Amino acid sequence: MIIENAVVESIKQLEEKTYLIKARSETLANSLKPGQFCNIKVNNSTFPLLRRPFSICDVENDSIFFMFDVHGEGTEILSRKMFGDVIDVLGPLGNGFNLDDNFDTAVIAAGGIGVAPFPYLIRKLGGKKKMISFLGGKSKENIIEYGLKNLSISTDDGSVGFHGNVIDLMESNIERFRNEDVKIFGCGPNPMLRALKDFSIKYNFNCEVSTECAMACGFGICQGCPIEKTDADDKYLLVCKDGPVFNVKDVVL
Amino acid sequence: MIIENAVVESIKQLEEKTYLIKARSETLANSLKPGQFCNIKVNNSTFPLLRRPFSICDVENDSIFFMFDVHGEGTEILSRKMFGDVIDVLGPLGNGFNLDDNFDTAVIAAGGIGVAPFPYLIRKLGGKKKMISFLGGKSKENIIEYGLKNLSISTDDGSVGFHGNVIDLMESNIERFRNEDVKIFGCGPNPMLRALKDFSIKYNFNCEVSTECAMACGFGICQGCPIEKTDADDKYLLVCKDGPVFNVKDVVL
Amino acid sequence: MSKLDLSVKIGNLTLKNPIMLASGTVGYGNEISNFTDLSKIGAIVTKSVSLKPRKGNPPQRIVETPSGMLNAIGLANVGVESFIEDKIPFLEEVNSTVICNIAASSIDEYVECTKLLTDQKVIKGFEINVSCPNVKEGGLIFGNDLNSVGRITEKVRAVTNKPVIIKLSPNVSDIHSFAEAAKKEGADAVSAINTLVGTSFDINTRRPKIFNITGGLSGPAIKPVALAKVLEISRKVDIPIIGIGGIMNWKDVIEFMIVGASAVQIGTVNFINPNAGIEMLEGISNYCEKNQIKSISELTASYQI
Amino acid sequence: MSKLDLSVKIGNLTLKNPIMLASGTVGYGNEISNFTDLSKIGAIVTKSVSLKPRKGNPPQRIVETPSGMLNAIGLANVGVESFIEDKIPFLEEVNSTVICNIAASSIDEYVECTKLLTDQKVIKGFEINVSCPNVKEGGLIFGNDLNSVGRITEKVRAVTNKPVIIKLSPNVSDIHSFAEAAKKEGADAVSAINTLVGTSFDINTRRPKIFNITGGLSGPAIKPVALAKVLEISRKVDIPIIGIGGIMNWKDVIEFMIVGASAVQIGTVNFINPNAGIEMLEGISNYCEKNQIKSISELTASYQI
Ligand SMILES: Cc1cc2nc3c(=O)[nH]c(=O)nc-3n(C[C@H](O)[C@H](O)[C@H](O)COP(=O)(O)OP(=O)(O)OC[C@H]3O[C@@H](n4cnc5c(N)ncnc54)[C@H](O)[C@@H]3O)c2cc1C
Ligand SMILES: Cc1cc2nc3c(=O)[nH]c(=O)nc-3n(C[C@H](O)[C@H](O)[C@H](O)COP(=O)(O)OP(=O)(O)OC[C@H]3O[C@@H](n4cnc5c(N)ncnc54)[C@H](O)[C@@H]3O)c2cc1C
Ligand SMILES: Cc1cc2nc3c(=O)[nH]c(=O)nc-3n(C[C@H](O)[C@H](O)[C@H](O)COP(=O)(O)O)c2cc1C
Ligand SMILES: Cc1cc2nc3c(=O)[nH]c(=O)nc-3n(C[C@H](O)[C@H](O)[C@H](O)COP(=O)(O)O)c2cc1C
Ligand code: FES
Ligand code: FES
Repeated sequence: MIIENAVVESIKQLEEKTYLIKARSETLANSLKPGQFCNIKVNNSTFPLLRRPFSICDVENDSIFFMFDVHGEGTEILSRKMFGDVIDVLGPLGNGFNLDDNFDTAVIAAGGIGVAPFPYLIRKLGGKKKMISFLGGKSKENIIEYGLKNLSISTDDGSVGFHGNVIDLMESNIERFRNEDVKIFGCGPNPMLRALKDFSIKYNFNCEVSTECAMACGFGICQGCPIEKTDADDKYLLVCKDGPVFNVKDVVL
Repeated sequence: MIIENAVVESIKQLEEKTYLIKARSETLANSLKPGQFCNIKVNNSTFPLLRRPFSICDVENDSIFFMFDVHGEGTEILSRKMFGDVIDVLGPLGNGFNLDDNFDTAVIAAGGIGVAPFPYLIRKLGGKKKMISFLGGKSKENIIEYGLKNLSISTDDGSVGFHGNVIDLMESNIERFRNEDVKIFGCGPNPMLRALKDFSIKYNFNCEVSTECAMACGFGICQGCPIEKTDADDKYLLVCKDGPVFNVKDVVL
Repeated sequence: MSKLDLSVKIGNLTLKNPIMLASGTVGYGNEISNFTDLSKIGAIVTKSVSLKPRKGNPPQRIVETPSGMLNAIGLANVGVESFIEDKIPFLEEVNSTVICNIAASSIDEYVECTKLLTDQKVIKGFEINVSCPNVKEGGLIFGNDLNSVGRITEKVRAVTNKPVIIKLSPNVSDIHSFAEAAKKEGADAVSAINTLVGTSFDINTRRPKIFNITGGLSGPAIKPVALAKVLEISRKVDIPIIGIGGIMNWKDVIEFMIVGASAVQIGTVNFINPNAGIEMLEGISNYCEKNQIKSISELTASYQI
Repeated sequence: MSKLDLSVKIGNLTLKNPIMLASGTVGYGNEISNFTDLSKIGAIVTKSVSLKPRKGNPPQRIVETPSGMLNAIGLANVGVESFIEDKIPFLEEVNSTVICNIAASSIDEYVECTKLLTDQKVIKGFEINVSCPNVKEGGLIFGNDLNSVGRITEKVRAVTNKPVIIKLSPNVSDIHSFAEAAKKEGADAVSAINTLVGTSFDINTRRPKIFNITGGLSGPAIKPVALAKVLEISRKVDIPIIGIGGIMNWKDVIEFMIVGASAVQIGTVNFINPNAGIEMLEGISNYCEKNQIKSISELTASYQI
């Protein structure tokens, strides 16, 4: 874990509220796993006070990509960074996806900005595994196809792709992967993750999800990010340290 | 008094820490007097919380100029504004210099960034009065000649101009204006203003100075900016409303 | 959808909307009326008025802090007499609902002030400042003492029929007891909170940045504390609360009402945007419409705990 | 110029420098040691340890506020036994000066914990947390009650020869009385301040953003309040003070020492820059050199009022 001053190489507005930032960060870029995240200080003022957590979206040589939605003031400031600006990045954080399991087909299930961690995952699995991606969003402008492969889309309002949520979309495509050695990788809002858990239990798929919650530190010193364990209630797991990626069987979503 | 969104037309770095910003602000630009100031919100966050007061440096058609030193976080943020950015300006504030007095020669006495209000004063007096300017600073990089006329310079370290402070410089030039109908206009740090007051009393010059102090509102509602009156001690004057320009005889500097 | 009712009741005082301008942050209305329409705001609370004029503290009186500011004005004000002569006519002219805030250094002075002012038509109620952190006498000596708050309420209550609001100090561990004491002695409402005691020093001179050594902390920095104090009173005492502390936008107004406020006061934000109060009205109206709220007062203490 | 002495004394405890890492903001040292050299910091104060392990509060536990944050962790910790077995070995290995912070829901539990830990070599002193705002029992019921603070100090004092530091609640009107009580019962020092009670609500759900309803406010927002509390104690009680609250950089450290602190603790800043403490050492050293200060302890209570 280190703190590195990453230098912005490019920033692109992918959709109305969605940005992709590429920043040169040699040491970090060479030590990241898909599913891990970094904690970014968007300026050096006391407001916003805390760092902001973002998944590793992709890595290319010595550069890291972050994909983010403008949500509040922190991400708003980030979206105004320009070429050459320096951003203060702390990472790598968390455990990342486990890619050593036995599986032939990676099924990606993403909701909205939950696509963020998958371009890097797909890059890492490239050539080794078969890949199918499902992406759901509220509406057209929440569908960010960047870096995804073999993609099916759903929107709540039907403005593009399947009309419905992403889990229904997966159900309706179930025959494409039902009989394969599948591992599902999910990321998105909590209600979606809960539905994904039910779905994967129903079909007995191995499934890991990247979870989100409010964080103060991101690396285990504040105890601010508890998540309930399935099998024991004497203590919580920490999303930042024990996660953010969990097997759906291990945690109460 | 209004609040106007001024649009940055240019920003120039005049010296290491000194910037000149030009912003289009139609309504304000057409209602300003030399010596008045505006109160600027440098961003729309809660940090920095308060507006920052700046003298009107100059006015050109529908645009206002502000000249400022980077001092803390507020001015730092201001210095990073770019062409097209919008800045939130409240003004015009305060009373400005009184130009209706009887005088033939305007003597300007400025210390450091205290030059800020004078380009506009000089523009307004142009052609009507004789002008002599004295400008002192700690060192070379604190000497901003922008907009000044008929200028003599002093620096504390002697790196440029007269070696000494600006009042000494004026003393040594006293014969140039001693026998004229003089009005002195001063602006600079408090110790300089105190010395200027002594100087003008000694030679019996009419002298107005633009003062500075911490302000919360800038227009008379917080009572945060008291200044002692010379002739009565039952109440304070307010720098923002009754000043910032005072005749040196009226206030305790 | 039927028209939204923004009016609120504080005891038998009805305000056209829940947004009031806080004492000490709008003077007596003159200057701020350049920026905002005082007839449209719920109420204006005057700068604390004392029996005699007060010069206030020497400079420096204010200092900025992270997301907040300290002030030690020291109750600089024109005194009752000049308030009546020079200030009230303007307030009448602009047709604003006026709450007169009173400060004093003795119980008698509170009573005397209230008596002198109670017949002024434009004054619709009194806010009794027992919680100024910046004066030697009065101020927190009263505000942090349960007994004094009770006594002051009782005596002021006896000399006016107009609504009496007690403005509470947050610098105590059990603000609800103070609200309880005010209620018991006949207060119509309490205001919470006044500023928190704080300080700031210059590390080069090692002197306090404000002449008075300590000052009162206001602004968004204190909002979480203010909300907790309002909630504490709301859960324990049945008295209307006017929520104050760090309100910057319409969302903050709603948040204060949810935790228990019947109305709110905005202070520091006036220095930054002197029309903020009026602008908040639009935001709260939209919120109510979106949430099918017919009367804003439904929000008061509507917390889900 | 002779070498600058950064060491400070707190009672009979000597620290190599005045910067300590605050309880609850560095766990038991493991994770933060990835970023900072624990052997170089004045001291590390452990997360509050209680007799039995505590699960802590359900999520959500934290929320950001303007220049601050609220937390309601609820004293989640491993308990004394696991602390001794699993955490102490690491702290010994990295050669850090350890102050063990103890939390409890009864006076007996404080005593029991201290007894079990007093023989641990690596522990150089105890900080007694009587001021956690986030637990039902213990916490502020003790911390806001003068009598309890006295009793707890007395009882803990009786079972250890190591320095005893009482960590005070700021949620009171007269913190100096609590410092006085701690002193009278034999405390070596007081820490000031713990967090201020605050809250934050979601205006759409009308629910508190944190499960525990209220939380403790920390960060730069509270610095002015913390400074005022330290100054208050410093002017009225003769006891070493450890200053805490919103320290973000070396200037804040100096400011706390000037108003009366013998040492300081840094909390929230560790989440943002986990090497902040070490970085502050350079700043305070330069300041001392520039101001011809030979021993940093000269700064303590050097205010010019
Ligand atoms: C492990 C992890 C990975 C993430 N990866 C991404 C990503 O790749 N792309 C992306 O767009 N977003 C991601 N998020 C969410 C992102 O961190 C928030 O959108 C961001 O912090 C919002 O900051 P703000 O200042 O714009 O919003 P504000 O609402 O102003 O933030 C206020 C506070 O709430 C916290 N907060 C707000 N929303 C969230 C959230 N959803 N999760 C956690 N904390 C939140 C902020 O950190 C801050 O402390 C991730 C969150 C976590 C925990
Ligand atoms: C009437 C008036 C006119 C001014 N005109 C100019 C000008 O034309 N050019 C220029 O460079 N500066 C001018 N100043 C000073 C300028 O306002 C401050 O330098 C600026 O506010 C510093 O803000 P900051 O955030 O960079 O510094 P910080 O030190 O971070 O500010 C902290 C707080 O202190 C206040 N403050 C700091 N320095 C001063 C100061 N010297 N006077 C008043 N308040 C201060 C700030 O407003 C803020 O509230 C003027 C001040 C006044 C009162
Ligand atoms: C500069 C200033 C002066 C104040 N003067 C008074 C006063 O005279 N009487 C009073 O009751 N409160 C006074 N207050 C307190 C405010 O009315 C209000 O309670 C406090 O500022 C918190 O609200 P805010 O965070 O919205 O500013 C003053 C506050 C400020 C900032
Ligand atoms: C997340 C968090 C957890 C904390 N846990 C404890 C604790 O267990 N025991 C304790 O005495 N103080 C605890 N504190 C209080 C801090 O030690 C410190 O007193 C407070 O945060 C103020 O300092 P700061 O503004 O530098 O953070 C905690 C603070 C935070 C932010
Ligand atoms: S965010 Fe601090 S422990 Fe997880
Ligand atoms: S700055 Fe507010 S009255 Fe002058």
